[in-house]
Amino acid sequence: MEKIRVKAINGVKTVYFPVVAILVSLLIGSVVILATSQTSPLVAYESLFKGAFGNLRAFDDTLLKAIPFIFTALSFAMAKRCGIINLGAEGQFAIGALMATIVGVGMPDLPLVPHLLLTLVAGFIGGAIYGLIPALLKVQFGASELITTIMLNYIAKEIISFMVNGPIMDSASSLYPQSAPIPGSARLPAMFAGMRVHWGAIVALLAVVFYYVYLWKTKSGYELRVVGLNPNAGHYAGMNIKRSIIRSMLLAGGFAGLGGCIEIIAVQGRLMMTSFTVTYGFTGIAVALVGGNNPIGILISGVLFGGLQAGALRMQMMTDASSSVVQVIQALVILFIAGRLMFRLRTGRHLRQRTLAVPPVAMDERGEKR
Amino acid sequence: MDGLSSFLASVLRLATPTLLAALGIVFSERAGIVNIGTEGMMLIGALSGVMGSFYTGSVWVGALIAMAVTLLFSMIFAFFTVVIKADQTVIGTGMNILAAGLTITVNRAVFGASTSPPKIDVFSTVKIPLLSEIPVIGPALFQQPMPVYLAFLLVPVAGFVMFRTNVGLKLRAVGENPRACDTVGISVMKVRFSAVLYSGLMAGLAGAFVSMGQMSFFTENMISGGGFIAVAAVVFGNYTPRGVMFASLTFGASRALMYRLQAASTGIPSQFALMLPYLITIVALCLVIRRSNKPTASAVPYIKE
Amino acid sequence: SGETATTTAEAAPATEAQETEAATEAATEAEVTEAEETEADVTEEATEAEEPEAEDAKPKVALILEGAVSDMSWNATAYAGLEKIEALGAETKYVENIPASAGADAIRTFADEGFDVIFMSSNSYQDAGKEVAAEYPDVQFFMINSTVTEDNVRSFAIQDAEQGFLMGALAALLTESGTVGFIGGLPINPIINGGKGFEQGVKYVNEEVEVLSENTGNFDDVNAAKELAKAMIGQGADVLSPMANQASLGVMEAAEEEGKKGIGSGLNQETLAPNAAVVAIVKDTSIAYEAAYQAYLDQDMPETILPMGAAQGVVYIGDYYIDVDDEIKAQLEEIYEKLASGEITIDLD
Amino acid sequence: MAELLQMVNISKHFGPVIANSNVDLTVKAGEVHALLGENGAGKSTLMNVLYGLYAQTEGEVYYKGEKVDIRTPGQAIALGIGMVHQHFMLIPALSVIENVVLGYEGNGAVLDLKKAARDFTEMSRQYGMEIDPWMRVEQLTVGQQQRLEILKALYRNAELLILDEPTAVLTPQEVDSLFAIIRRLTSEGKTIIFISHKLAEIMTICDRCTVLRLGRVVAEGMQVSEIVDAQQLAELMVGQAVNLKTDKSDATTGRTVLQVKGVSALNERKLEALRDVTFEIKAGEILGVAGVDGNGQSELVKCITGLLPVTSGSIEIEGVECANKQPKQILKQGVAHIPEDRQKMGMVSAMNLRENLCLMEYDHEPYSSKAGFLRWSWIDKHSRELCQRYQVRTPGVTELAGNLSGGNQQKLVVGRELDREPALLIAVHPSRGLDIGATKYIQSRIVQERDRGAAVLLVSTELDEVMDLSDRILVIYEGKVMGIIAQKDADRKQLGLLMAGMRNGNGEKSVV
Ligand SMILES: Nc1ncnc2c1ncn2[C@@H]1O[C@H](COP(=O)(O)OP(=O)(O)OP(=O)(O)O)[C@@H](O)[C@H]1O
Ligand SMILES: Nc1ncnc2c1ncn2[C@@H]1O[C@H](COP(=O)(O)OP(=O)(O)OP(=O)(O)O)[C@@H](O)[C@H]1O
Ligand SMILES: [Mg+2]
Ligand SMILES: [Mg+2]
Repeated sequence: MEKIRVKAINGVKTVYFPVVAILVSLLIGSVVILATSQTSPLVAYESLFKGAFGNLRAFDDTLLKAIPFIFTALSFAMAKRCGIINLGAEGQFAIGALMATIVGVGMPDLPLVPHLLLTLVAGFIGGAIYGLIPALLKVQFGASELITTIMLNYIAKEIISFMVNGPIMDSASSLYPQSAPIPGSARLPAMFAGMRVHWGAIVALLAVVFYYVYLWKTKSGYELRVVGLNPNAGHYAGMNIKRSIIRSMLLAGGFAGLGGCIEIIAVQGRLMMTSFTVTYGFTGIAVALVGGNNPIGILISGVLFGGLQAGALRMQMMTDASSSVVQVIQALVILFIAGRLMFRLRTGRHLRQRTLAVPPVAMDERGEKR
Repeated sequence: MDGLSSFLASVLRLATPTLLAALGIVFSERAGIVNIGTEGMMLIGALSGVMGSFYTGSVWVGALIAMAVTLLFSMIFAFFTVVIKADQTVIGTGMNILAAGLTITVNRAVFGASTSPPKIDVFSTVKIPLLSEIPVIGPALFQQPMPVYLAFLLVPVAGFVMFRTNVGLKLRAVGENPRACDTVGISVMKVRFSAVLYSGLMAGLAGAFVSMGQMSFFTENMISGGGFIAVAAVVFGNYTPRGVMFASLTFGASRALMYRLQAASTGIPSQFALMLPYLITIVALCLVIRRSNKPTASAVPYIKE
Repeated sequence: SGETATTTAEAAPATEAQETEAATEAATEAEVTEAEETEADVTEEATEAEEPEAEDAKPKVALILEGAVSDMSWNATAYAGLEKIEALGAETKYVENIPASAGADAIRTFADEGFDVIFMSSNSYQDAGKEVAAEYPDVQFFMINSTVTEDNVRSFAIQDAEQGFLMGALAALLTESGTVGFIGGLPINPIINGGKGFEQGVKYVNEEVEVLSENTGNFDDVNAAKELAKAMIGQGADVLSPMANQASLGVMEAAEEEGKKGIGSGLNQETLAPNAAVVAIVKDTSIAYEAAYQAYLDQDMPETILPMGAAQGVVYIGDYYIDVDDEIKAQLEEIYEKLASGEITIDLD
Repeated sequence: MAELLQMVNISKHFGPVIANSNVDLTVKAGEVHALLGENGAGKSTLMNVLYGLYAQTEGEVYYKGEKVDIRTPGQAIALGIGMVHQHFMLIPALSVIENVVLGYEGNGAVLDLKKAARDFTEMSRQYGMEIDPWMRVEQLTVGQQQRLEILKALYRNAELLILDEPTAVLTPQEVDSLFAIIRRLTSEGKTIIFISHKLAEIMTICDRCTVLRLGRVVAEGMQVSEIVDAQQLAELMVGQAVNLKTDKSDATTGRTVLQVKGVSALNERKLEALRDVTFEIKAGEILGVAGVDGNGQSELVKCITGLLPVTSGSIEIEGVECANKQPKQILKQGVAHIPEDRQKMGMVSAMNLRENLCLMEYDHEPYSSKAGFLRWSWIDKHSRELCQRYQVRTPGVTELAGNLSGGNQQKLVVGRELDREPALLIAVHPSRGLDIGATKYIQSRIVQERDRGAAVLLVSTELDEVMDLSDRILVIYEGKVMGIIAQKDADRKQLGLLMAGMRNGNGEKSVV
């Protein structure tokens, strides 16, 4: 009986907190809208919602935008599970995209399946190598990954800029700083006719499943989590801490790289100077953390952020709220979702203690039980 | 000014906003709060400083307003991270987006979207008598706007506060083991909250220096990564004010070097020159091997019971 | 129910415009009694209700921007173009900061909402635009700096290189030190072409003048532009030309502080650099937008890529902010004419 | 004597876990009041409620006759309540003196650490618990940290001092001096609440006691003098008869399992910690290591387990050279290790019991498959069994290890290690923080392991434990082996002298 009650409370809680959080952020956002535009907040929010989940096309869009976020979120989460703060998903994403472009454009004569696979692998490896660098610097020199990953993001941006302005610049059509288009044999097609969501969604789902199975079902993933939570205990249990760190960053970088690869071969079609104006990496961090670094959480929050992105676009287009106001509302949603536990004050004391005493780890347990 | 002198002057100019912001962050970091939101706070400081200077006609009043406004803004960060105990990285990221949106909205509302920026009072160069007469280093080091001197004078002060005072001890302890602090009657929340506010205050000043010391106007997203660099300077500087100063100078020097390499038209693609500061940082970080002062409870919210 | 609400929302801004007009009319008829006024209001409301239908007659024009309208350059002039189009009697709408990856969504949304003409302000949208255009044969698309021409797609090519050429020529005419500098922002197509034009412009005037040309890699970082400018001045440059959207301001400020000259690539920089700013060589894409729209109205659109440069009046020399030798002015004017007539061509390979 | 403290009807729930249920506790001024109970009975929880760390679910607290609502430790300190926590509340990165003055009301705005250090040194000398005030706490041994915790509370002049298992890692001498301190404090009118699992200590120092069982009071304010023996007390705590005997037959030794030859090593501070240590352990014997905490025991264990490099010498386990090998290789030789600091090393607090119980063996069958997958269903079943066998009190195997009571955490670690049927068992303070019943059980399990044929290295500051369990006793002083004595030849006095670095009982300090 008690179990059922707790389950019920937990169920209500998982829905209750984010919903209240979003409502409050929209409430505050409406003040901003009223102050800065002629649009009624209700109309603005309607377009926000419609743009995200209003109809099939909107939802299609939301899913499309969620895919890269899910990959970068997995990247952050994978490293975090091993105690590494990977702020470098941004750069790993870009390098993955670069590698995929090189393989995609560079071997145009391959048949579809091998070419596509090769391109995906290239994207993964590109990101993995770029994730390996901070890991090696950390275990060899003790260089804080917090800084090296940020620095590598800036470096990646310059690498991309250099590549599309030179070595891989598309010489066929014109001299724009962009690569040649990815040939059809290396492109991930849409899943359904008339929709844009592509097979990358399935790759993302598989990546999430891999993340879950690897961390909670395999020895190697278990090692990684132990090292992340208590390296002393890991050492004591005979685990190789350096190797765990390297492994986690290889996977983390690989996830991000795969995301970058898919964004290019399924959505953007070619690598451009401006391919990464969306902050895929940093949004991924928010997605991972809002999702509690756990697989289902990342999926849900990835879709939420995808929707936020899609809806924001529509809101900007359909109302006279400017893009900066839309930005403000997006920020408010992030703040309140991340701070959703504040609404616990309204619920029973019992609930409050549970949520406080057992923060994200409760989700781990749920993961294992299945 | 000869080449060396202008190089040194450029290093100081470039290092100052990083140093000012980092001198704030080093306190919040020591208290266990990673303030990724510095970028946004500096943006807020940059705009509110310009508005303050524009309406009052005094750059100093503008700077004070920038500090006050950013302090208020950082309260949001403090509230979410310290009171609500939400994840610091997410809140920081959210704050950056919020600040970008707010500053653009307000700037356009006040000054218009596409006009030339208004003329405002800015920090003027202050020559230090005698010292500025020294050849080479005189004009480089002692002909700078006030906030440059202020930033470097604050370094020993911050070091003293952090390592020699009761407040400093509490601060460092809270970042290491908040629970232990709780058991000796220290209010972890109060310490962390104030540390965040202080870092906001300094980020405000840093932002105001960018828009009114380095520049004389506000443009959208003008901080462009400066806040992240300041956070990096704190880690690179191993969480001490003195270290932060060296880190800021290293960053400043590598950027000044980069601009000179670019301007020298060496034929190297500009992208490689632009990578240089980041590469230098990474290499420097690898060469400096030492015990890290990173607080144990860094980024870990303190949840009682 | 969602659909209806949106329609109302779209109608709202237009209705307000109508209201202000009505208010002005009312003000001129000063002697209307209160009762009549109320009556007038009622009638007005009645007409308003019918307006959505009448509104359909107005062409709806949308603009998709990759950057912010406040960048004082590329996007700002595009936005100015949209305003000109509005003045031609169109209902307009714009979105800013749309990354390439969201281009397709933006285009589709506008097309679905019944826009008749959609402008894409960057070549980043080329692939997306081409793809989506095929789905909406009734919508007219204009792409800037692209190479696509289809039944319902026209492209025009902004001659950034001509702008750069003029800046370079003027810089070469003005320099005393024999070194001039060009500072670009993000190395995207317009900027790179501008840089190439600049170099050729300099050499056209004087083979001896040394050119320093670099990009800051970024349009936001004013300080980077300023420091780079200072470093160039350290290398001996005495005339600087920025092409870095809002970051250009940093270059002008550096020139002002160091007592050198700056040639603007956008208007309104004299307040910031009263002594340094010489003139703005303007690349006023708004003219291009307006011309394109006019061509659409006239249904006169040849199936070629429309160049938009000196010949079309898109690139022009602004008013001089400071005193410049008349001879130099004349020389520059001559070069301008030659560019417009095609006598001077710029090699972009 | 007046009643200083009254806790009335206190209940404390952690979600579904009821740690305290309608507990009453009355403490009189000037007494030493023992709080007793099995592991997980709710002692620490009750004290944390008193100290303002936990908010009680219900109940009231009266202090000096007045109702008080203590919500933060700050308020408790202001009332004159001090507490030494079961798990250290120290800041490893700071120096000893910084830890001492941290949060102290008497500090000036600018710290005068030199003066504070002088005062502190004088005080610690008085109490016979000297610690270098300038040392970083992370460099202290567990025992030194415990002393520091006590000194920290004394520095604040608490009137009511709560000591939550302060003696768990103290040497007998240190316990004696602690008792001297306690007596002095009570003579000064101060009041002590004393939590311990060691009956002898309670009998020696306490006036009255309150016994908790499963979160409820089973005996309130009972005179300690009324307690007949350990058996009675154990039964009171557990509620049924308990076997407190450790059966131990003579050792039948076999092959040499561990051979340590001429091992020297530096500690983490790069100071010489082990000097030319040589000994061996055969299968089927227990070698106890006696020594004052901090004389190289930790380093010895770390060297054998591969956690610390040796500078010279050899360590052979089962005939395989293991000096400076990876911990994993050493574990493969069949080494089990109960570490000195369970929270820092022995377990992962943020993982649940199941995950903690497979920490050492996760990488082979039956814990995981050849393909590299963990077998959770098997681990789950196995964990339940282990919890049952070692009486780990927990709501379930998916409870976080960090939420267990201190003693239960210890049982978790000990149970896991004992269950591995090792060739070499290294047990450091195995019964630290365990209640009487559990201690006896663990001790008999260690003996069982010996009888099964394991070689056992037992390190304990508890001289009784070493003397009871060991077949031979090695005395270590300043990293040097002072001598190895057979159990039957050992007497406390001689051991005590050796532990103090004196050979042959002639009071001469041996040269090391
Ligand atoms: N008054 C001060 N002003 C500026 N910096 C100071 C001051 N006091 C200490 N520092 C800096 O802070 C650092 C830490 O000081 P502290 O006295 O705590 O030494 P520590 O604990 O041994 O730390 P570390 O070994 O990392 O230097 C010193 O390395 C020094 O650079
Ligand atoms: N923060 C917490 N969250 C959940 N359960 C807890 C928490 N703290 C303690 N408990 C549970 O409360 C019960 C009482 O724990 P407590 O620490 O008070 O025991 P104890 O009597 O001090 O035992 P020991 O002698 O082993 O230290 C235990 O079952 C423990 O698992
Ligand atoms: Mg306890
Ligand atoms: Mg306990």
